Amino acid sequence: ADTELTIESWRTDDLAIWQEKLIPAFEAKNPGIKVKFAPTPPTEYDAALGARFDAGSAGDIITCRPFDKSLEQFKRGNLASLTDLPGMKNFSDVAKAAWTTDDGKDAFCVPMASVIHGFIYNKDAFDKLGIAIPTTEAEFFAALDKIKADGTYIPMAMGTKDLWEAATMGYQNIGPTYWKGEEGRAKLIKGEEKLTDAPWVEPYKVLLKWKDYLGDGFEAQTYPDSQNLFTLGRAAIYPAGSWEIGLFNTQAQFKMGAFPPPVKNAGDACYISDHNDIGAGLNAKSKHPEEAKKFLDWVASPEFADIYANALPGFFSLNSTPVKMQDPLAQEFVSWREKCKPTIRSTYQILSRGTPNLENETWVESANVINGTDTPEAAAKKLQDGLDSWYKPAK
Amino acid sequence: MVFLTPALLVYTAVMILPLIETLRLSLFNVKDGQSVFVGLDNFAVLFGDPRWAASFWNALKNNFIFFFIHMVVQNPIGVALAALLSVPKLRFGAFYRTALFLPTLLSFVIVGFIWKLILSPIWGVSPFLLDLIGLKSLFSPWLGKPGSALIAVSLISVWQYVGIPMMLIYAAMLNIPDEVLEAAECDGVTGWSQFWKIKLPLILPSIGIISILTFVGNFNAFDLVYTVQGALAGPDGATDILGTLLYRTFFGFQLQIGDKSMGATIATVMFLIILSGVCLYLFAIQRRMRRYQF
Amino acid sequence: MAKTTTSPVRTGLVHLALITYTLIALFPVFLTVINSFKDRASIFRDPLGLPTPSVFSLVGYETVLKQGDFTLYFQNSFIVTAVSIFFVLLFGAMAAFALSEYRFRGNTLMGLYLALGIMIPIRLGTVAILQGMVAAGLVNTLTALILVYTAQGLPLAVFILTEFMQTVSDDLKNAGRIDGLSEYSIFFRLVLPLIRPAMATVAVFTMIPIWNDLWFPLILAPSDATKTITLGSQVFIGQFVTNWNAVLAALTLAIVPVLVLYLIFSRQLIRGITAGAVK
Amino acid sequence: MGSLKIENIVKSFGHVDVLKGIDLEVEDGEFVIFVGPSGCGKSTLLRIIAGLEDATAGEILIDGKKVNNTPPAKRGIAMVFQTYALYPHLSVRDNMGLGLKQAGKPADEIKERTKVASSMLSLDDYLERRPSELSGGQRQRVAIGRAIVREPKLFLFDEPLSNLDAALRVNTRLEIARLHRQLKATMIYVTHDQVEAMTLADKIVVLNKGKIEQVGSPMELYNAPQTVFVAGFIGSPQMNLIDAAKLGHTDAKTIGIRPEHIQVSSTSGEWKGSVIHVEHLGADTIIYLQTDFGPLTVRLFGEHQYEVDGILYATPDAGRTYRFDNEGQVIKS
Amino acid sequence: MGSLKIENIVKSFGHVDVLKGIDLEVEDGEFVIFVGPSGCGKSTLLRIIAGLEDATAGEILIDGKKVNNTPPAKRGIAMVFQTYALYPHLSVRDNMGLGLKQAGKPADEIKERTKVASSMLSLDDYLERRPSELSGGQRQRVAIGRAIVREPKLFLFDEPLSNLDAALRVNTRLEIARLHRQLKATMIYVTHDQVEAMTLADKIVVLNKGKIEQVGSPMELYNAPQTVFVAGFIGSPQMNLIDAAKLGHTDAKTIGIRPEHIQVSSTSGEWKGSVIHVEHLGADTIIYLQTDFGPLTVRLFGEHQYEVDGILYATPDAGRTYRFDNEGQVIKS
Ligand SMILES: Nc1ncnc2c1ncn2[C@@H]1O[C@H](COP(=O)(O)OP(=O)(O)OP(=O)(O)O)[C@@H](O)[C@H]1O
Ligand SMILES: Nc1ncnc2c1ncn2[C@@H]1O[C@H](COP(=O)(O)OP(=O)(O)OP(=O)(O)O)[C@@H](O)[C@H]1O
Ligand SMILES: [Mg+2]
Ligand SMILES: [Mg+2]
Repeated sequence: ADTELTIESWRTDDLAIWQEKLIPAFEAKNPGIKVKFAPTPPTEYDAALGARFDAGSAGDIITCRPFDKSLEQFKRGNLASLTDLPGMKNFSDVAKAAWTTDDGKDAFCVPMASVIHGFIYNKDAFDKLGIAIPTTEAEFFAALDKIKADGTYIPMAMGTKDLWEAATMGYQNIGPTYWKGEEGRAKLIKGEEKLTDAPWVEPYKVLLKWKDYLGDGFEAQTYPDSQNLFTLGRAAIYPAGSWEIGLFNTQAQFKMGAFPPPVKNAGDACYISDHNDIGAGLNAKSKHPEEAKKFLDWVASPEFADIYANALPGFFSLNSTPVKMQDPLAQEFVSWREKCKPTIRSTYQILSRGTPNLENETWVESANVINGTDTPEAAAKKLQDGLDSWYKPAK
Repeated sequence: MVFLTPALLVYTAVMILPLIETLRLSLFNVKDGQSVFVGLDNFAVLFGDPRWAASFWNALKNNFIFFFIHMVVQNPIGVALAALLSVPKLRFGAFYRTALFLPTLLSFVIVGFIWKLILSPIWGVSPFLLDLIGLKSLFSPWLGKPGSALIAVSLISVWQYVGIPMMLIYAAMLNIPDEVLEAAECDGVTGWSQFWKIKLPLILPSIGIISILTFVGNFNAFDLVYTVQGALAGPDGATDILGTLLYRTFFGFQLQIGDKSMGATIATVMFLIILSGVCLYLFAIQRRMRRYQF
Repeated sequence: MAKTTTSPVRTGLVHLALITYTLIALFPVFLTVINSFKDRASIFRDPLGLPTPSVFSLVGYETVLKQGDFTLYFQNSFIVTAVSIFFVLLFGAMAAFALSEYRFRGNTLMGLYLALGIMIPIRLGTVAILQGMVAAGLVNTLTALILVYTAQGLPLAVFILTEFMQTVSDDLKNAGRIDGLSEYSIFFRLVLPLIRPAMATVAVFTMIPIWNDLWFPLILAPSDATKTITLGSQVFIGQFVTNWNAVLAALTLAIVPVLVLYLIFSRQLIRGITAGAVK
Repeated sequence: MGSLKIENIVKSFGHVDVLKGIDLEVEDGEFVIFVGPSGCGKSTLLRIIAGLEDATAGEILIDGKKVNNTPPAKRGIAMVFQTYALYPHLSVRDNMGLGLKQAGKPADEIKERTKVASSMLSLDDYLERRPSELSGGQRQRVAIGRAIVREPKLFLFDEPLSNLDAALRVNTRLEIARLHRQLKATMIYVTHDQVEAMTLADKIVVLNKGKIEQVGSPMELYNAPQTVFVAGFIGSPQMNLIDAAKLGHTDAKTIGIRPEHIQVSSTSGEWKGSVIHVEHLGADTIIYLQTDFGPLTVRLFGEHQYEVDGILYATPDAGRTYRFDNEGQVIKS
Repeated sequence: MGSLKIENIVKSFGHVDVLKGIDLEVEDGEFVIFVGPSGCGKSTLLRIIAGLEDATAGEILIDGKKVNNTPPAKRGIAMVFQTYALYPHLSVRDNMGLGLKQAGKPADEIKERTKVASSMLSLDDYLERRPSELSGGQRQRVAIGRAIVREPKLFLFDEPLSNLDAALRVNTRLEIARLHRQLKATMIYVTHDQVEAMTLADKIVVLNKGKIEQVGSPMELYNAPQTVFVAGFIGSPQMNLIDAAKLGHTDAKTIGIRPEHIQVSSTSGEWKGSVIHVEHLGADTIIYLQTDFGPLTVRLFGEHQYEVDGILYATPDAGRTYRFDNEGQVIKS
């Protein structure tokens, strides 16, 4: 009889794509293996998956969160090592970084996609107001001022209610420019820089300035609110992640463009957050490891990358073989990889392993800064104190 | 005792044993990948470590506020509604009952979603409604402000759960024999004073029950805060209650990895808090409360 | 009590108060329902507007109903809820009877033991429960859910029913004893019918968390064949969803069945209002 | 101050007609007693007067004012319920005092009045008990006490003494009579006790199947019953009602003779009968005879010994027989 | 088959002693009536016999077997509660049939027996109603019906007729007497009604303040009361109890004369008194006199007219007076 593989995932939105495109493509090539995509709502995914692992009822293929979450599962023996999977050679070390042990010896998830931060803007609005794409911080705020003065549009669609918007779309979006991407991140991990140092506080100071350009009641504005605000054409600029592209394409009735985070001074090197987001791993206790590996190998193939990246514009393949994408906005985002230095989100690797959790704290403090609850300095201090309480950088 | 057996069996096997299994973890911790017995160390961490302690006390404080708001808003409204519903020969009684109970029937997912929309400054429903009564200036993004978020969330919870005290009290009021109320009518004890002097004393045990249920429910609450304010219970932890703290700790959140031991520790503390409340009720209050047979 | 001799003013005030609160209770639901029938732009532009023909749209419902086998999900939810309620009421009432009727040693302690369950979120026991179910081969069966919900509902049921059983007149039970009724018959024939309002109340209280639960279906029975409606419709309320048409439609659809269930029990409740004991 | 007028009151529960058109006038200060067989509608009528039940049709006027829509509390009444309806959560004292407290009477006065009522009803020892700790008769007394402390203009008593022992009943009856004289309140009183009815009432209302059979003073009803029903109902043991045909009378359908209006002799008399049963009540002796025309009850004063199956002759007192027609109406002679 | 023996039963509620050592023997098939003032412990004693209440001390034997620990259901009894305790959710029919159904009797038989009981109690029209739709008397009859359909060996009746009208009461009384003869069941019966007690009982037990005052046949109690309490309690109106000193007797504390054992004359007699009140009961007339030694009640057979304040002379029947000593015990002459 056919063996059936079950995929655990938090991507409920992708159900249709898996069922209609990806799975048929795989099954056509691999008779005898049936694949089932069984997503869990994202809010419950981690907890549910953890429980299933503990009780031994988790699916064969596990969709991997990046970095420590998956590393933890690997350490617990829930995820199998995939170092020897043939398809892994299709990925660069950077691509694999999110799912490799600290010492780099073991890889345990096949990288599927990364997301890039930047700003999506309402082209119609920019055209109407005669605003050019801002490249520097000054131009950026000049543009915001202009939009605000005009009054037709809310300059920027972002809320602090859900906290993570402020951290992810705000701090992690513009931050790399100030802390110099990977360079700063490495220093932070090594303990050579602290969150209270200027490169890490400055993004907060910039964020604080955003406050004036956000919509009324942004404190209670949720992420979907922000999305709707922008797609309904009421806001001009949207601090974005590339994953929005798919949805925005279907919902926005106007032309959109995108620009990377503006640099501080003209001519500075630009940095983008190009963050590994999704991988696929193997449940170490799967009853069908061979078939599952076959499947994972296929996930590592250019064929998969092609289908996936085009079906989900904004989720960029990490495969070394370049993927040709149809979507102009997606092309725009991915083109920044050429001119700017990519980095991953600063809090994701190593620094969020302890309690208090730096990522979570960053969410809270980013929102606090914009809300005015904390000054940038105070926020940074809180974060650093929290980090210090458990993190001892390896000297 | 035959009457107790089925309940005891199912309950013990499916509920108590798993929970004990979990609470047991509060005495263990993972050291070098091994689970070892650490005695009360976890508790020492929870209360001794300034960060843990700060989160815990913050959650506890918020929880008390949460509970307080329920006690002074939800239960009186519930009792009042029940009293109104039990007005004899009330027309449309069934309709009111269903309508008033509807929020309680809704899943917290729905409740959270709807109220976020209504209170959303973007959607504009509440500013619009306030405008209708000329109070637009009072509007503010309540859910996003540390000062008002907890109250707003509590009130949403009240809105949702007011049906529970209402139904319980209503059922209790139905139990009061008509003739006692008729006697009161003849005695001139009507309306308000009938409620205070006759009905209230007779439903007092039920009020005791709803108070303790509110207490237990509130100190276990989690879902609504979680859906409305997220697992971090923002802004700035202003709506963090024990339930959300426990959830984050036990199951992990985002990059935070679930810490079963500390989670179980918090759960144990919560359990002890609730247990002492319930014991207080069972042994001190309930025993003194008189019950009347009708 | 049969009388209309309350003054019209008083009656009016009663209705006024009730209507006011009814509006508060229903408004959000009303908002959800009307907006679920509108197109996206007007949901936003005019949230309070009724779905006039020009803005009428069923796109949300189309999206939702495409998504899965909702009849099956509904059926699953229904079975799980109904069976669990049955057991909760039966076992709960039996235990409550034992606690309220027989003053044995450790009576209060037993009551306390049975109440422990409402003091710790049962979610915490998930892993052990799941392990047990795996061992018993019950994963992805409705039985697993029924077991968990029965256990979960019992403490509250016992708690409430004990209180209500104490109001059943002793003389009545004694009359039954003298009539030669066994304790079982006294329980089933006398006590149960007399506390029907409380039973219905407990049924409703038990129903809500079961019907709305997302967690245990997710853990214990996530398969397509055993998915509950809450789990099925949860797909729309994920973190990345902005499709308000679909969300509102799903929410509206989720309100209907629970309302129907409630109406069933509340009919029981009305019928349960036999006049109180006699003399 | 407490007159009552009832006009054509009809009451139906669903399709059961319980009261079928009751007209009645009660004057201020009158003591009216309702009697009638169990289930004839006495309590229902009382409840309608109190305002606890709506009449299906008809009008109720208290002091000339229509009160159909006046709530019970505003009718100035006090009621003793057949089922007591005590407040289970209040002590005896508070059960009695609640109405006064509600009316805002000063604490002294409440205490004083409660005291008076409780000693009148021998309840002094029980003031702090709750109803569940009282015996049946004690509960009933509390119910009476609750009504009388309020001194309203109209009292409604529904079988208030049924659970009291003879001595207490006589005392309470006398107290109620005294109260009536003292307060000059109107009282409406339901009872099954003939002695109560005869001794207390200014006016007795005999109800039967939802209709008034006769209204009159006690002795009027005893001496001049209008219908065969009233004749049979008033007086205990019941009046002998004999098929007139069997006695050879053609001018009536039924002949009635009260048991106390028959003399017996072992030697001679109008009717011959054999003794089937003898009841010794101490002060009286009741003899049940079997005669040619059916059973005959005779009541004799004092103690008498008769053998069962012995032969006795009975003679009705002259002028003490009643004749009733086919419709049960009395035939005036 | 239904004998009962009670030995030194004591019952206390908290610190209230309600029964203070009751000894009693009831033979199989006997009809025993408990009388006594309200609150003296009659219901409590009955409930202890039924097993509904635990005795604080003492033993109960049914048919010679100690039953202190036997549950009510196993004692083979039927009981009519003073509070009726009908099942509110069952129709009259089911209220009566439940016990039989429980005993596994065939449906036919249940129907048959219910039928018999309901027609005996005139409840045929109400079989489908719920208790709340019945009048007080109807409810009481249902309670009686529920007990009698079961035909147990021991019946316990707690004031079963208190809410019935005179006619129905007489009938039901006769039915109960018939039932007693027919079933040869033992019956224990609490009542406040003198007539009931006198006519039904084989043996009357007079209780007072938790103790038995006297046990005896009705006429024994009437004619030979052992104590002043019994003398005063049995008979209505109450026996005249006169301070012996005021009459000039020194050999007794109290002199008792029943009202029916006094003759009056307007011209001469032993005692002179003025009429203070006259009650007309139809068959009797009660006259209240004020004499030198206090009030005196006289009961006359038939109707008599006397003016209030008129002077009357009263003469006690010879040999019909009772003398009681300081302890209230009768002095045998
Ligand atoms: N639960 C209780 N707690 C305290 N005292 C009680 C309780 N139940 C009854 N009593 C008292 O016990 C005494 C006897 O009560 P019981 O019901 O036996 O009286 P009874 O003779 O049946 O009177 P009645 O003729 O009025 O029905 C009464 O004085 C009553 O107040
Ligand atoms: N809710 C009801 N539904 C139907 N019938 C009812 C209802 N209440 C009372 N009845 C009937 O109405 C009739 C009159 O009842 P009511 O209580 O007035 O009688 P009553 O004269 O007080 O009798 P009793 O002397 O037995 O107390 C009875 O036959 C009773 O069965
Ligand atoms: Mg009545
Ligand atoms: Mg009694």
